[in-house]
This record gives sequence, C-alpha cells and structure tokens, in this order.
Amino acid sequence: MIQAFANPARFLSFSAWAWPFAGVAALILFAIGAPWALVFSPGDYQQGESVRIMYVHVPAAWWALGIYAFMGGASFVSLIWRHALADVAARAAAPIGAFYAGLCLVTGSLWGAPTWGTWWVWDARLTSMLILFLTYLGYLALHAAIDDEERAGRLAAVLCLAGLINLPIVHYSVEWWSTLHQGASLLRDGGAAIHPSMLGPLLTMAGAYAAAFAALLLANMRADVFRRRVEAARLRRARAS
Amino acid sequence: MSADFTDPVWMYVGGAYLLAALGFGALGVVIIGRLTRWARAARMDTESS
Amino acid sequence: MSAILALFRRDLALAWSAGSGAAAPVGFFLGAAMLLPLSVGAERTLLGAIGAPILWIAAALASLMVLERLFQADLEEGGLDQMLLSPAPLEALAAAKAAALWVGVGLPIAAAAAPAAIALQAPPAAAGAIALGLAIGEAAFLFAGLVGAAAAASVKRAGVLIALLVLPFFAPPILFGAAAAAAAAEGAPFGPAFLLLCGTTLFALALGPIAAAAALRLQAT
Amino acid sequence: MILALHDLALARGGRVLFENLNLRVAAGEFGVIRGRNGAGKTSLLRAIAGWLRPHAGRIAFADGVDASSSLHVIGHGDGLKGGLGVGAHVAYWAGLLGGERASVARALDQVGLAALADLPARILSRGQARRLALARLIVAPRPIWLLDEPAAGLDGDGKALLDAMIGAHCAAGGVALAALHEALGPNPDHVVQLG
Repeated sequence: MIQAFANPARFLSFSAWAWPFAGVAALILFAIGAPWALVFSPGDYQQGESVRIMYVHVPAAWWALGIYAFMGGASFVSLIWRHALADVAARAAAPIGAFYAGLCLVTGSLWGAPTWGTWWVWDARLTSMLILFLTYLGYLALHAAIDDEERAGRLAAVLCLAGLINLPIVHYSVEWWSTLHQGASLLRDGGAAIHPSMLGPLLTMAGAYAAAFAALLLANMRADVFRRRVEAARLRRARAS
Repeated sequence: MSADFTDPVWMYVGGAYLLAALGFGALGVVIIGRLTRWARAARMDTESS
Repeated sequence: MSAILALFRRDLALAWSAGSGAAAPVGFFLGAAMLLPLSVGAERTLLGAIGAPILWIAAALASLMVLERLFQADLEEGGLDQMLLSPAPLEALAAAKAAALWVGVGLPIAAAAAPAAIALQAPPAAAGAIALGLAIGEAAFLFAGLVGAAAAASVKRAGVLIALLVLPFFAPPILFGAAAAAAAAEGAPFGPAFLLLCGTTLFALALGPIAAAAALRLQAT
Repeated sequence: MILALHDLALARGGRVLFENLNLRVAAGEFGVIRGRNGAGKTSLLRAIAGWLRPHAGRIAFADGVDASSSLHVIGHGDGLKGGLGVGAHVAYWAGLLGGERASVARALDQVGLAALADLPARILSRGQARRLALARLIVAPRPIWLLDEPAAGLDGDGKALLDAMIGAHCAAGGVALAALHEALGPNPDHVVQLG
C-alpha cells in the first residue's frame, strides 16, 4: 500500500476527491456533535455545565498525540525507505498537530478556570501536553531553519522519532511529579468517569476532529506537492536560461 | 434539553467552542489558500510550457 | 576503541584549553544561580526551599550554551568527515564527544553547585547530595541534548533552535533532579527521586548518541 | 580492480551534475578529475567516500575495502582546531583513523612541521595547515586517497612533497583520485573530465 502512493501523480488523483470528502464528513460530524455536546447531553453532577468543554478538549488531546504518532510513522518510512511522500505527510501534519495541542491547552485552561479558579494548573496531563506542544514547535522550527528541504525533512524525521520515544518518558515522569505536588487532578479525561450518555457526543466530536485532520492533511500535502513541482520547474528554467 | 443556560459558566463553555471553531476555520483558510495558490501556479506552468 | 579515546582526549583538551575552557559555562551557571536571590530576595526560608531546584535550571541553561558548538565546528571544519572515516562507530564517537563535555564542563558545574547551594541557604549537609545529583543530571542534559546539537549543526547561530529542540528531553531530568535537590535541601529522603534521575540519565545515554549519529550522517550529505 | 564506477550519476539540490560516468581503477593507479568549479568534482569524491547517495548507477569497491577502514579524504576544511597543538592533531588522527602513534613524529618530520609540533594550530599559515592535513596520509596508511584540490595553498616545496607522496603511494600499490586544476603527481592512468 505504501508503495502505491510513492509517486505523487497517484497521490494527487486520490487526494483530489479524498480531501473534500473528509472535509464534508468533518462538517457533518461537527454539525451533529457540537449541538449534541452543548445542549442535549447532561451537565456533570459536580462540575455542572463546564464539563461540556470536555467535548472539545479531550478529542484535541487524543489527536494531538495521535498526529505526533502519525508523524513518527511517516518519519520512519521517509527515513528507512527514503519515501518522498512520507516526508511530505509528516511535514504537512505538523502544523495541524501543533494546532490540536494548542487547542487542547487553551480549552484545558478554560475548563480549569471555573473548576479551580485559576487559568493554569500544573496538572499532569496539561503539563505533558505543554511539553508535546513544545516538541511540535521544535519540529516546525527545525524545518524552518534549514533551507535544503531534503536534508531538513530527514533531520526533522530523526528529531521526530527521538521525540516520539521521549513522550512516554515525559508522560510518566510528569505523572510521578504531579503526585508529588498535589492529589490526582480533577480534570479526568475519560475512562470510568465518563457517563454513557456523554460518550455519544464525545465520540462524535472525536470523529469530527479525525475527519478534519484527514482533510487538512491531504490538502496541505497537495499544496506541498504542487509547490515543490512549481519550484523545481522554476529552478530548471532559471538554470536553462 | 437538559442544558441549564442560566449557569454563568457558559461564558467559558461558549468561549472554548468559539475558539475551537475559529481555530479550525483559520487553519482551514490558511491550508486551502495555500493549496489553491500552488495548484493555480502549477496549472499555469503546465499550460505555458 | 583507541579512536573513541582519541576523540575523547582531543575534545577534553579543547574543553579545558584557554579557548573554550570550562570557565565560561561555570561562570554562567553561578551567575544564573545568583539571579535568584537578586530577584526573589535573600529571605532565608523562601530561598532555602527553591534555591536547590533553581540550580537545576541554571545547569540546564549552561548545558544548552555548550551544546551549540558541539558539532557545528566539526561540520564546518571537515572534522565530521574524519569521524565518518574512523573505524569506530559514529554513535560511539558522538558519545565520546558528550562524555568529554561532561568531564570538561559538566563536572565543574556540578562541583560549583555545592558552594552555590550553600549560598542559596541550602543546609551545608545537603550540598554534597545536590552536587552529586547535578553531576548525574549534567550527563542527562549533555547526552539528551546531542540530538538537538547534531540536528541543528548546519544552522548558523543555532543556539535558540537547539534550546527549543532539546527542551522536551530536558524535562524529565530537571523534574526528578530538582525534586531530589529540594528533598535533599529539606533533609528529606531523596532516594526515589535520585534513582529516577539516574533512570533518565541512562535513557539519555542510550537515545542521545544513536539519534545524534543518525542526524550527523544526514548532515554529511 | 580496487574501485569501479558503473554509469554513475550525481545530483545536487535537484540538479543533475553528470551522468553515466564509468571508471575502473586498479591497484597502483592514479586518476585525475578535471572540471570547472561546480562541475561536481567534490561531490564525486564525497560520493565515493559514501557520504552522498548516487542519483543513478553505483560505486563498487573490491571486497575488504570500505570507507571506514580504507579511505582517506583530504578536502577543503582540514578539520583543524585552532586551540589544539600541531602534534596533537596528528596524534588525534592516528588514534581516530587507526594509525600508529609511533609514526606521529615521522609524519610531522616528513611534512616539514616537526619544529611547530608543540604550538597551537591557529599559528599555521594556509600552506602549513594543508601540509598538516597531508600528515594524516602518512600517520594512518590507507590504500585509497581521495584528494580534493590537495595543492590549494601549497608553495613550491609543498607541491613537490605532495608530488612525491602520491608517486610513492601509487608505486606501493595504493590508489589515488585527485581533483586538480594543474598538473601534479605521476602522469595519470585515468583522466575524468566533468562538466
């Protein structure tokens, strides 16, 4: 399957219909999920209405991690099989993943404000997410700093894989660290605490985030493929004249 | 309709959803803008050469 | 094996030579640590509580400073080419460079941490433990920072970039190291935090050289 | 046959430098690479050293010959550290490249830098720095020499020294490939014209 998308032409013909399809799917899922989460699902017996922020916060956390894992996979493929499209995929996913991580931090802070009375709490999950956000920034900064695109891609891939290995270490050390400072955090992000009636909107919103990522990724990749094609053509013309 | 709209916390809830919507919108505009710009440049290249 | 020793001795000689001696990083470390009482005030109990952990931040910043030039000079001067021609694996050579930096800069910083801790109102009995913790922590910083230094070696004035790249890798050692230092400063048992710190150092010893060698091979093309 | 290029093509930054280059170098032979700047002389040498992936074709070595044990590269940057001693450089290279430490003094003497052994390398002139780099070839003997404009910065005696070294190396069965702008070393068995 991976080889099938090796050449950009086949990717372009596939993504031509795939990204709008995913985009429409995302819009539909948001149209179903958002009102369901905002109005029709029950408030939390303790936190009241503020729990509704969970439906935009938790999927962002899941997918911020999911996208980084996707980038890790793409980086691995691009490094091992020198697969140009995998490099384009990792690079196109980075800004989207960074947005999801940032959105997770902001919505986490908005959720924390009414429940704890402060805008930022060094809760284990938020701290890990902050470090993941910095990891994204590092990846984007490395790409921006190196002008030779091919080498930048492979160096960023090495960094991405190193970061991927580092994430579980950060997760558990921050968990350990947070038990040192204060009790288990209020901000439970799912699992037992999720009341079945809340699962419906949560999974719908998670699906919407996934479809949005797919659409934005494919569109971003198409843009990159066209950009490299146009720049290569300009380079050839400049050299020919 | 089990949502209690009188609760003042709606400011935060609304804010979170609004920010999410604005974020997705901005990212979408940027990426789709990039796509159309470069797609048009690529098409012009193929037509002219 | 002699190749690794040769590189270790060369880098160590360079680290201690007048040119890029350990004076600058240690001086920076002490200066940064001194900013705390200047900014927070010299009030004993407050300083005592956060003084020891602040040393970890100062040590992390000092490590970032020396990491920038770790591979950049070799890349520019063709030194990297010779390393690639050596029979010794590149991973071992990258580790040798980090080890030379640890001995040449890391240990002096850890040694300077003892008087600095006392100056920051930590109990003198704890100074030894804090210095030992920093010696282990410096190894974690320098080895974990290898990948950032290698990835950004071809970028001019890459200091800021390297800092951003390695920050996520510095989080675990700082976290456990500062906790150990704080515990030591309060006279509390710092065993578990210290062992976890050693864990992050071992992790950095393993991941750093391998990731750095992969990045260096890419830099050579 | 020590080294062979089969339909080798190299590209740099998306631009193809040259294509289907074929070359077979046997023991004791000397090859010269000519071409204007940017024609790919350095890239060719770096590709043979294994640091640049060929755009097409391949580079084959005789068995038992690989980059980390049988190659020397003398390039533009000589890997000199200003703060490190002249003699210390040669000792470092002996260790790094698997040479004998005993031959450090002999190598320094042969390149005419024995008097400066204890001084830091920053005091060396460009020609002396290039001579120091040549000491690498002596202190860690290896069969294949890849020389990228090795005479750059050398004065008359320096060129004579390099001339003799290449001659002796090839006579002893070694292989040398040099990117040159002027005539140097024995008359070449192969001339590769790029660009």
